[in-house]
Amino acid sequence: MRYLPITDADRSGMLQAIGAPSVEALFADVPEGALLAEPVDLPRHAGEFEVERRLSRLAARNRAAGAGPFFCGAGSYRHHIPAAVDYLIQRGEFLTSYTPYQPEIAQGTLQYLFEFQTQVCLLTGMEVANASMYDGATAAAEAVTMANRVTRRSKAVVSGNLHPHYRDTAATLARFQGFALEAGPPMPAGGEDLASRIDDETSCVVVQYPDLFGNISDFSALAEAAHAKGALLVVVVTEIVALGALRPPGEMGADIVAAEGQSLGNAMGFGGPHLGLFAARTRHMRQMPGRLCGETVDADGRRGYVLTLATREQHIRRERATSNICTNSGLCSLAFTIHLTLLGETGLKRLAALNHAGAVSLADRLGARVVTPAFFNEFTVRLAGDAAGAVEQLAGEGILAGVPVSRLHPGAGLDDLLLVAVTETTDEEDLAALAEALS
Amino acid sequence: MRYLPITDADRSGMLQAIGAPSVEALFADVPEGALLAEPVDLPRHAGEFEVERRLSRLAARNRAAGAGPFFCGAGSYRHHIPAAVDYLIQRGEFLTSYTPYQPEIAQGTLQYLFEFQTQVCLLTGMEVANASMYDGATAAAEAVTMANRVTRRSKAVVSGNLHPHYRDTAATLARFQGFALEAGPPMPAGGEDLASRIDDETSCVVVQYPDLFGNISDFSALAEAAHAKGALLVVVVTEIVALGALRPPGEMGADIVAAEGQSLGNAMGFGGPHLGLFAARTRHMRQMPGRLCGETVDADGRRGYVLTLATREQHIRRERATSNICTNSGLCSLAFTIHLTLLGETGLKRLAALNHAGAVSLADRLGARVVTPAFFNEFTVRLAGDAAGAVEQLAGEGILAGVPVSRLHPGAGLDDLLLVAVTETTDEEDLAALAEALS
Amino acid sequence: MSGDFHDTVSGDLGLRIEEPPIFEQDSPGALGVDWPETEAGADRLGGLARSGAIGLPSLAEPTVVRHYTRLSQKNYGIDTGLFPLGSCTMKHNPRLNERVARLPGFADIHPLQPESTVQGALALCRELQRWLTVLTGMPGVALTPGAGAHGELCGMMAIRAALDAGGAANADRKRVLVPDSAHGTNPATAAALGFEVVSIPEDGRGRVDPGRFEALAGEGGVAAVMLTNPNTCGVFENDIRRIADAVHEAGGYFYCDGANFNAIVGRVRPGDLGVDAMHINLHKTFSTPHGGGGPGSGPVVFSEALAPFAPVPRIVGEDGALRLEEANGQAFGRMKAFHGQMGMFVRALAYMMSHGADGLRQVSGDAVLNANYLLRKLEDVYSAPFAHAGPAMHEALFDDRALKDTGVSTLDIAKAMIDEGLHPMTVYFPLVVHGAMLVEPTETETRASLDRFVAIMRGLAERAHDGAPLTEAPFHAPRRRLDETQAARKPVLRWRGAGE
Amino acid sequence: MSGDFHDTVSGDLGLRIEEPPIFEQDSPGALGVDWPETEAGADRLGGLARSGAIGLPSLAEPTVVRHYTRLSQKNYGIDTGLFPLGSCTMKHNPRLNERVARLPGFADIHPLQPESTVQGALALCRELQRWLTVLTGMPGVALTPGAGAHGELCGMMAIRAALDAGGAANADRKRVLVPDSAHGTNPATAAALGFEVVSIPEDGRGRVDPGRFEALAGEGGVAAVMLTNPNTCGVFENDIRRIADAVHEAGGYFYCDGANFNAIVGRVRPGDLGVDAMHINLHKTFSTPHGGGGPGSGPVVFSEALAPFAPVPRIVGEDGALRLEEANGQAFGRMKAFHGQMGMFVRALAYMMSHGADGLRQVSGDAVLNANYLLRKLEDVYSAPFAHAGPAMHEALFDDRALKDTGVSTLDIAKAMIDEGLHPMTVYFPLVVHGAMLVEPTETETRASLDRFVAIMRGLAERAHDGAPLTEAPFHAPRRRLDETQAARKPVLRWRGAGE
Ligand SMILES: Cc1ncc(COP(=O)(O)O)c(C=O)c1O
Ligand SMILES: Cc1ncc(COP(=O)(O)O)c(C=O)c1O
Repeated sequence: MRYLPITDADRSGMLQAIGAPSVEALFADVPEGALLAEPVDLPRHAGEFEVERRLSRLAARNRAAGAGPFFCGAGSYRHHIPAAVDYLIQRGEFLTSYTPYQPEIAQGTLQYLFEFQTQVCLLTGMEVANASMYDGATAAAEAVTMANRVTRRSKAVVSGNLHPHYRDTAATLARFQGFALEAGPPMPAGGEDLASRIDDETSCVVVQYPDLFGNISDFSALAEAAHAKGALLVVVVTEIVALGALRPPGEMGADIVAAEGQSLGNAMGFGGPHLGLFAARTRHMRQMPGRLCGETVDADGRRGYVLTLATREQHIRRERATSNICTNSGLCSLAFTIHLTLLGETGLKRLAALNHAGAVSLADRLGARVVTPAFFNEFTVRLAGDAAGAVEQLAGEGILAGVPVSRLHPGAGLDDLLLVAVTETTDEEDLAALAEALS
Repeated sequence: MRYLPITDADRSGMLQAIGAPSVEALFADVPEGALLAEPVDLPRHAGEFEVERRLSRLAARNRAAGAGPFFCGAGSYRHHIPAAVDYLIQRGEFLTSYTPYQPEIAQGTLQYLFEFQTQVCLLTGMEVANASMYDGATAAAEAVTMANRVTRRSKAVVSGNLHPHYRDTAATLARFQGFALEAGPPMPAGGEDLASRIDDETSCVVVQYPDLFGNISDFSALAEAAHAKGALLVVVVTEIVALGALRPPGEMGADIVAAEGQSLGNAMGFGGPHLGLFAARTRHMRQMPGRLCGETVDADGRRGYVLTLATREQHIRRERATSNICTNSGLCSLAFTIHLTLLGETGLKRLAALNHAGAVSLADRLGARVVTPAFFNEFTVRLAGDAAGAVEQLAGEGILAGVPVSRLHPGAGLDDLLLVAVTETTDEEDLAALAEALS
Repeated sequence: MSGDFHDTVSGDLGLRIEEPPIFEQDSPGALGVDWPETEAGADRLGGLARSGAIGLPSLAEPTVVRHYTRLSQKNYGIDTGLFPLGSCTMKHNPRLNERVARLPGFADIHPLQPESTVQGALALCRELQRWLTVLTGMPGVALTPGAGAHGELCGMMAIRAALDAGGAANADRKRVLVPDSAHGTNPATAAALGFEVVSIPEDGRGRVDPGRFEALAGEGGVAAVMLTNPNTCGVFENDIRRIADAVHEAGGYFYCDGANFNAIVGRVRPGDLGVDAMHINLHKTFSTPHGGGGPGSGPVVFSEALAPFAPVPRIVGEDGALRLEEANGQAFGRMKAFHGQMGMFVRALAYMMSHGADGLRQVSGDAVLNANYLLRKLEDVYSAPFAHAGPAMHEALFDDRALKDTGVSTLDIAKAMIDEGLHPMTVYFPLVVHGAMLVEPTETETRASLDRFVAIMRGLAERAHDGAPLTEAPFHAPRRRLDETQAARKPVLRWRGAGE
Repeated sequence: MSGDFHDTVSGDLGLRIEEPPIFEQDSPGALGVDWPETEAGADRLGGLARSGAIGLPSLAEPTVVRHYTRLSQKNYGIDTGLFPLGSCTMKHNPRLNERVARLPGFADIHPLQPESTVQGALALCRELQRWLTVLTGMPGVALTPGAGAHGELCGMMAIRAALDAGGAANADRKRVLVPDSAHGTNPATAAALGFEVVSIPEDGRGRVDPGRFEALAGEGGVAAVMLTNPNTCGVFENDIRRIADAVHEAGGYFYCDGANFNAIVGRVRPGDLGVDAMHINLHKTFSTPHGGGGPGSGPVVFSEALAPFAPVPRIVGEDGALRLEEANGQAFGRMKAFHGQMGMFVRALAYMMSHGADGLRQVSGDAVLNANYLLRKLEDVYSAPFAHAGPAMHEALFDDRALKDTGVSTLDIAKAMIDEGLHPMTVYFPLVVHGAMLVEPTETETRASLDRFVAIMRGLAERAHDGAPLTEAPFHAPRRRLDETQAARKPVLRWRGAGE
């Protein structure tokens, strides 16, 4: 088998060297009867050509977004990824390395993490960022538990316009950690009053920016209201490209930003792996979850980087850790960092402007059916009938028209709403096709 | 523009530093009127997404071999290339390096060339191999000119079953170098008498193994006949995988082997870049064309590699060089070497056996219509009518049925002959489809 | 001119080139991508347009490619050499898997596309579940967890949910028994879910003493045991059935940390040993790349008892009409935004199909053989605390007793290994062993590579005894030892300006 | 223990790891691919089956991946750093081009598929021809040549064919005038085709003296001039029109070596200067990767006069019904098995489309600016023989006069640059300059990179004058200086056995 270099001759020589009669003998500690004498009932090994052929056939049974007009968003976005990104992240020295616990031979990983943390701070307007979480939803859930720790309170007030999967991820943790999570009903056109729901028990208010329906709102007043009650403001971002065009949450008084970073450098990939971004204020640094990379010097006085403040983490602090996270989204953060470095200041702004312009162009065509007053690259459209049905039908015609709200809020009476996202990969023909199809 | 890092600010600062008023001023030596004031009439720059989209559309107008049953050969073969090959050759340290003229920082290139040369020797049964030529056809042409130099004669006797494109490539050189090239007529079922055409003027006999029609023959007697007259035997191989199953030319007395190495590690790519292999006897080493990599030691006595015997080459010997070749097929030879290293002794033999078994299986189905008595993975089939027409029609049905002989030998009265090649990528269904289609 | 000819003008040394952060290479006006400027038009940003600079640096593509290429060259990966990081299973990462994961039919699909348009993806998930089920002998599989620790959360939540479903009496079941040798994620997970962590001391054989365990379990209030098997001391818990029985008898569940599944894959099914839930690190046993820290994937397999509590989304229905079930009354909840680490599923399945049942069996056999080979070849120079207690599994555990009088510590050996072209093993874990060195060669090393490792390790031991300055190592890496104390005392976690 | 703590047990140094040839890693029984064994059956090999071992080593995939990864780490590429190899145009190689070249519609098609199934490929070739035609102002394009030297053959064969077509009187036209400064391929090409090479001496300004040229051309029997422009001394032949006229007047043709087209692309059309044939190294000007020595691609553009003689195959017909013309009465013949380096065409076209007419103009402008910048910043410490003779084009040429009394040669400077993390420039070429150093930064370097280069080069000059041991450099590369004499005296061109 091509991945297994030990030959029969090696095996017998090594067994002899260690004085063992057989490989099976090394499994002597396995209880009676539990050691299988034969291979399990699964296919035998297969060559590369065969495996690729079989998997390609499975892949061919999916409709790739690139095959036609495509408008899905709601937490995962189709952006163009420069070829250099994919080449660089596949370099074995990055791809096949481990968490940089031996910094002397992991400066490559550590330095990009340092760059990544800085970029996340710049984008979000925050002071400190960690080296990534699994995805936006788990980052948001961790933000709530962090707020609980910081405030020593245990009630989170959650916007009804937070992505329901994010809400559920946090609610699941709430159930088992025993804190309260109060989520409001969805309000597709915005206008939610969250400030009034904050009280002295509230650890944090969680809002999304842009929200599930695409709305963008200024949370400065909400931040003040929260802070007045000693609560934190957690801002969730599911489309990080938006921050190339929008005021950053840090400028609005956010205490924690939990975001999905997939849009930069990472494919949609059916929803994973994605990239959780986590940024906060320096004063709460020691309550943050996840890894942090810091600058230092080596024995010769040269600048270098290490993982630091590990006393927050499970491998040092164990049951008193700020989170149990260990493996994070390392390589996805590298992809993010390279993509954002390629974009740079101007590139990101242009990219964001293109996204917005495309969405505006579509909204202009759809006119009054657009429910969302202000938006970035995604908004909500009210259809005449059932959105899920319309999406299914259009899929048959080769158009992936977006995400029906009912898929995320089933039974909430929002079945006629459709979320449509436009990115730089959507062209004029695509826009025309959707406008036509929805008319 | 994304590839051009000099900014406007850089430009003006640098112009100032060198005391030039403008970039245009640096072109002062261009004659009056020849310096264009405006960009030429071509499209303006385009982003990556746009370029990829446009080229993908062109690509989509070609029928990829992987899209259905495929049987083309005749000098370019579809083999499976392990994923590791394509990853490794894209590593920037290989891809973006130059000819290893600075050996201290090119040991990577040099060592694989040394491995490559050794592998080519082993496969062909020859004593010395160079670091590659452009393709099999140019290698064959260079073999003839080398034979002319070695023998100080100027007439090449060429098999009628040599690939006509190879023959023409050599004939073109013959025309301009002023030597004779006598090619016989094609003999699809083999049985050519070449020995009788060798005389005291003959510098070499050129044969192909397997030949254009797929025939394999023992050239030992021919080699003896050639040597008896002081001529060399040049053996051309267009399907290098064949040498995993067949007696190597070196064992039959070949003096030079000129081969196409594309089959290992390299895509068909519409015919290029391919990989010319060139192997010979040590006694003729100094008459070889192309680069040679040799082993040596460094100032600390450690083993290392350099380009050597450069006094044969154009950059040293100029008009007295053995060839004018400079850039060769470096990265293709790396792909070849990695693929062959992955295959190893057993893998190559199994691969060759699979190819042959597939071809035999197809030949068994086609029965008496097969013209070629002994073959490796390609043979000639006699159709009831015009092969080119049949191929065109089957292409419409999604089967690329092979290469009609008339494409290579137009007007030679061989219009009913079809060359079909079978490799490890051809499966049972493909074989059945072709057998059915041709019946 | 410097008197030392090793010195260079630039400070760079041949192919070892220093590379400053991107922020110090800012070249305003340079572009690394070519998106056109948008025609000015009315925006619909509701007055929330960003004003002012973000502060991102501008670099052209060539500069960026060179930058990250150079950074990569300061890293050590499996592709560089032996990476014997115990508990991490740093095995070969096949490139085939990278290729298939990038097929547009897998990479370029959206998690919320109509299910009718992703039947191949759902079928792939099903197929992965089938392989995991057969290999573990456990009927349920939750695919969503993002990594091992996330899998632990998933498993322990299912246990909590099952306990809660068992009635109000179970509300007091809060004790989770965890061996001292456990990975930090185990106690961290249990604590994060409100469990009380009860530690089980190591028994001198690197294992849990079954009698002791029964006593602890008998003290009541037991929710679960979290046990790694093969365990982090590198041995198989031979009393695992007694332990399983004891925890079940006590009304609790058996969570197995499957990080070390590589030692037994294809040979032992955890389901046959009484396990109720186990996460599988696809990024260990099934070779999805570690990627410098992630992403991973941590599917959890469940026993019949726990399977009903698995989180949503779940894949239901028949091939060709597969669906995602997003809500289920018994499901304990949701772990993540979407359906899991699809990119890792493709890679792991490609790995499994490549090996097949026969190859996977060889994986565990060779992994265990290699570890035992190293153990026996080194135990005379590095003390091996549990070498007496039966064969090792896929790791060889050493400690620093043998170095006692040399002044050389486990850390020093690790750093000296760096100079030798090796990646160090896992050090100071498990905590139950002083100066632990946990060596996991994996099955993808050649015997020649193992022999080289042995020769180097023996040489380093000898040098340690000879007084070589190993405490100053490494000398030859891109950096000498880094000052971790300074990093933690005055944290600099982002770039602030040139020339600090 | 060795007294030198820089020494290691293994001999490896951190990330610098020695790697023996594959033949010394043979492990019989190991497999790197999994092809099944074929069922025994009658073969149809006509008794010519290979008997006995081929002698290839057996390695598993992990070993192979590591081997070539490590080899790559001993190389310097453009991705590593500045690669100022004069005459070679080592510019950035965009990854986009690698991606599109691998589209199955380009990579997985056969050269002899029915033309109806490759219309996109043929259209791409046409499009490439269009770009080359517009950029050069020359109407004909032969795509087949495999590299620059092959293009030279192509161009010179076309010239010979045109001369021959001009009548029997031309049979005596055998003289090809070639400047002394020409690249070796020029005289080698001419000689290979039976031409007589007549050398044109350099005129003290790094150029051809037009009067001298006219005299040479007037001596009769002239077939052609082969001129590189911008030339290999790094300057533009400002009398190019007089030269063209003179050769035409003499009844010969003007072959231009287009290796340096990067200096003028988008700004000057060789067709406007009287050129009859010119090869274009797609692997220089149009950035297809050099790949450690190849493959390249050397299309040739032709004037009206020569275009009819272009080789087959040619692309004819209209879009949608494009065809390959494989025979043509006027064509001088065939160069290669198939239609050219398609993989390189795709890359080059992607490069051209990415830059556009505006970007290509910037390419030449910045390339020339960068070279002049280096020339001016270094001419006080490295002598620059033609710095007085007008602006440089895209290369800055220095010589070793300024090092005369230091004992340090051009070669030593080159080797010292290796220690500094730079790739050396082209050395000892062109031959007309003693100890030539031909520096071509290309347009894809930042100003910071150029400034770093300047600082290092100035530092090295200073060290040379201070007596630093540059003659022993490099110290920090994977190897010290290699013994080329031994290599040539006792050639070892293939692996013969372990431990020599
Ligand atoms: C024994 C053990 N358990 C759990 C984990 C956590 O797994 P992950 O890093 O995938 O979250 C690890 C990872 O190193 C481990 O070694
Ligand atoms: C001036 C000049 N002419 C011709 C050539 C030959 O080109 P190629 O190497 O592509 O054959 C070169 C290559 O270095 C060159 O620099």
